[in-house]
Amino acid sequence: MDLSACDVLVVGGGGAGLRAAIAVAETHPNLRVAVISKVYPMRSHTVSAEGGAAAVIKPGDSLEEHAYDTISGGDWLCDQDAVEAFVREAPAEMLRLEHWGCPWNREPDGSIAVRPFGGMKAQRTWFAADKTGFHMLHTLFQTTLKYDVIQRYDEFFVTKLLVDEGRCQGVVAIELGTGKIHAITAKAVILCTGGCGKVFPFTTNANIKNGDGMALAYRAGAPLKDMEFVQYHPTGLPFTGILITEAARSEGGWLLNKDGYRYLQDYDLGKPEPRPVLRSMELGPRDRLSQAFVKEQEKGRTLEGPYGHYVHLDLRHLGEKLIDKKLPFVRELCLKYVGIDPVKEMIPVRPVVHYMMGGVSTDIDGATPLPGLYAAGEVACVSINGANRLGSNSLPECLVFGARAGKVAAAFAAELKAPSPSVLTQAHDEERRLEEKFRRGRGAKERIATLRAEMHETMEESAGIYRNGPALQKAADKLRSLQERFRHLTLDDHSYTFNTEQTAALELSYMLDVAETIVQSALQRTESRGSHQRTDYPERDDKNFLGHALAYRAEDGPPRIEWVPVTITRWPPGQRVYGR
Amino acid sequence: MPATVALAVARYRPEEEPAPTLQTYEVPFREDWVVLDALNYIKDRLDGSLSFRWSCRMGVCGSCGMKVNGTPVLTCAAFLSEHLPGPIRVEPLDYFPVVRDLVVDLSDFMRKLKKVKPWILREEEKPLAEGEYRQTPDQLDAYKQFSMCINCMLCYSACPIYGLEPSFIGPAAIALAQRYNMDSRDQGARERLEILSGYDGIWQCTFVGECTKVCPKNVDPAGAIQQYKLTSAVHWLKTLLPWGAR
Amino acid sequence: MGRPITPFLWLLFSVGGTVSALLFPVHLFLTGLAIPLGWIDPPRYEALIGLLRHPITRLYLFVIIAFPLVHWAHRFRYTLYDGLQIKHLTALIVVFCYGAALVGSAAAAYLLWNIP
Amino acid sequence: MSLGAHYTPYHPKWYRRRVSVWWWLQTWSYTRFVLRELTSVFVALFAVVLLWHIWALELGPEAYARLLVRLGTPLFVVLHGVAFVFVLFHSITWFNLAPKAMVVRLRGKRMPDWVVVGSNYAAWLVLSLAVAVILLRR
Repeated sequence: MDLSACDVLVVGGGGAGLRAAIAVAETHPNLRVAVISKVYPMRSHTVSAEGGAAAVIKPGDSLEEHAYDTISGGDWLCDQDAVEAFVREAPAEMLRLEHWGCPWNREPDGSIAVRPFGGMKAQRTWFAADKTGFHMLHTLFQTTLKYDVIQRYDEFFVTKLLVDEGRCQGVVAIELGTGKIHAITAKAVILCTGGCGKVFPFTTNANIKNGDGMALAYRAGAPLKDMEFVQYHPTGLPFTGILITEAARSEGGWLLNKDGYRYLQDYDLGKPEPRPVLRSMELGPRDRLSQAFVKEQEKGRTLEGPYGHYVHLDLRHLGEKLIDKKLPFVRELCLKYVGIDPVKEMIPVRPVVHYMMGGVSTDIDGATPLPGLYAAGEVACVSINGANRLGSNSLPECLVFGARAGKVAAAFAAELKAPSPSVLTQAHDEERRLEEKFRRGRGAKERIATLRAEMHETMEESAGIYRNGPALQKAADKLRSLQERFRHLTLDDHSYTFNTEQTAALELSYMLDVAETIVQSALQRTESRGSHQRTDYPERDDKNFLGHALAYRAEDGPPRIEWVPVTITRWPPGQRVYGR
Repeated sequence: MPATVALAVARYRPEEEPAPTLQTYEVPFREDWVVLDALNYIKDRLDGSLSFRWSCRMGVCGSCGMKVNGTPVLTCAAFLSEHLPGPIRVEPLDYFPVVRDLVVDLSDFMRKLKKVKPWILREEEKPLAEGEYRQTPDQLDAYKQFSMCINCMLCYSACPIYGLEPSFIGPAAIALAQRYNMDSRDQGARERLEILSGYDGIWQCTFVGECTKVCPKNVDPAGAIQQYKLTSAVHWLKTLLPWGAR
Repeated sequence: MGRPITPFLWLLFSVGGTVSALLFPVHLFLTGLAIPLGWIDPPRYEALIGLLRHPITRLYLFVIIAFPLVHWAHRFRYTLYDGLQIKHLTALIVVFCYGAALVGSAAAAYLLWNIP
Repeated sequence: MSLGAHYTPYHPKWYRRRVSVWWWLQTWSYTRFVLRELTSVFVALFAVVLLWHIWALELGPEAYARLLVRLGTPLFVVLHGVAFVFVLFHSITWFNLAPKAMVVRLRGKRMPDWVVVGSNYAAWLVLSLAVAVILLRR
């Protein structure tokens, strides 16, 4: 086993992780900061974000409005102090990225251009064509290269958090290239590992999004918050699940059912106008649009293809010039993957799992209840997204809370002495566990692909856009049995060098843990709110459920759920109104 | 359309064998499958020990570059139907050391990327309070193309010069340096000149042009390098003048 | 091999490449193919020598001989490096290529200077 | 790591393939590249031929007549034919690649590639005509 040490260890090299690392390097240049990631940072899933990043910058807009849009969009489950901090700090963070070189789209006079986005009452979404996440990630990554103090562990897979004396003191990780086990001690650990879309079969998420950080924290005793809130993006390509950005609608795209009818007008989302109207119709929030699709499907008004039901996203009236200027990636993706030119044809789309509102519970500074452990980005639940995130809020969330977590973790690390020696014993135990599980464990019979497929089926059937008690209970039982069967996993690959079957197995075990928290939280929230719709409890119930579900790992059996109230500062719960 | 298609996949198990071999797998043929889907089918159903990198499956993360029938491509964007009848040969990218099966080592590129200083260099930072640097759409357009690089390494794998002269900084890194040189917010062109115009820089390039041809994002690194040669030559001429740049 | 003059050599290479691309096909076609094959009559000696005595013609000829020779030297040098993988013979190759170009250019200058 | 070395756990044993001396025959695009580079040989040869022309002209009318006879022999016709093909290849590749090497901007907008390529070909045509007219003037 290899031993190394740093002061602040950032797990994950996406938007939040890199921003956190820079925050540490800038505020505490004397600290040793390291970024450990199972992929090279520029492969992180931030790269796939398309539409944009919201921050108030234009005259006529206000922080209050951004906060209100976010809170009402989140169906009043957002912690309002966190939202206020978020909207306040987002503009400076976005500007900082501009100063670092992010190629934001511009107005003719050279100032930042913004576009409308779903659920937002004002135009405040900054964008770099329709590859915003890609440009943000590469800008951040290339900027980190100038800080010599930021050390990187590329292609290191974290298997465990080291916790001793009640605080997090580092990680155990596998160096993928060699299979060597490393114990990396740290005075503070920041989880920035992204979400867990791969728990579901049909998702926009990349293969790497397996809820690693969520499971690591959960196993270390930190709770996962609001895991029942899974965002379906209304427009994904059938089969591949490739995301067609919301910007396609914000630029004026229409959603049409099989009769060519803009069906959203039937779902209390406003009247169809030829030009896009803010907070109306196609610019409604994602949860409502995805739910409308299911209702439309029940009415038999969707189209049917080899990969299930779909509707049409019509961009033809936007014209080639606008599409090439503002949505070039949409055109590229459609041409490449479905052989359709959106300039001339309608795009087949259907709702697809996109984002986790829930995650590792943190306070407004990214600190988890476990001392020394921080989290930021999709892995975390601060929570600013409540029961439904608004499009273009997640990228600035990575920046704002990445920076906050970085600064606070650095300050925390600066005051601490070296880690306790007993963590090494833990690290050795972990090494032994991995060795036993993956090198010797022959003779078992369960395959990764089988278990994963069954988990996918279970999640899609029970924890989709609409849920009900019996299906969720059945899913909870099924996940229990999958956990049991995971013990009998067999691998074809017992080698050390770049063993991707081993990482797939570890990822599956993470996903099973996370899936259980999703199902258990969904089971216990007997109301409907935002993206969590219970057919057996169709109404929002502020009396009993204006609170966050915290899922704790139980020694044996399903996760234990506890409740904490939502923080309300200025916006008492109200009705979500769109298009009126 | 055939019911199945054969994939001849390069295997290299460093713990067992001295050199790579080809292993053939029969996978179902599906019209909308890309080569990566077939590899995943193999990994899930036929042979869990096959190793390769992949992530986004939408051509933007840059993980899944491999050689398919001899040409470097993103396997998530290479349809099986484009490579019929098979067997489809899938190999790791050329000119990089092979770690295992289809996985190559990228540390050389990561070092080179840092060398060209791909970040905004300025004599003086503008305070955040003063807002954004103004940049007109035309100024954005001047470097936008070079900013589209996803670091997929296809260009290195297509560049015989990189194969022959591994110290060559190479297409992607030079294009990224040029991305910052051309950015109206940047003032670091002089600082980057040293490395770009140095022994391992642009002058190694003989304009084979293959890097641009295989680039999945139309970055045109070959163009970036040629344009930079002109910049560097003009700079050289200026240094001859007594009042010129030094 | 000192790198500093590479940009200069590349400039000469580029000028030579452009000059030869623009002008060699027509010269070669006329004097090497069309005239020898009798498609057109050869120009008379007096006309040519008259043309040759003009200083602009002499300058023109020098340009279309010297620059293309350097163009060759520069390009061929890299072809030898890469095609035959003989970079270890750098010094020899450099002397041979640029040396030959230099000799050719000097010969051109001498002949053009001494036109009767 | 050398080929066939024994594997030691936790240590990488990378496989590096040597670039073959015949790499430029492996794909047509590499071969075409090498052919493009070899056009320079014919460019140089023709520069030498031009020198020969000048020399013959300086020596006098007889030498010029001998030169014309020599150029008419099958060997020289064939040589010139081959050289012509290569020189044409050089011109075409040179013009077509020009817009990559040189970005022409007009009022901040990048000129499309075909404009740059087109003006190259136009210049080629004009210059060729001019040369032909001057050279063949009676």
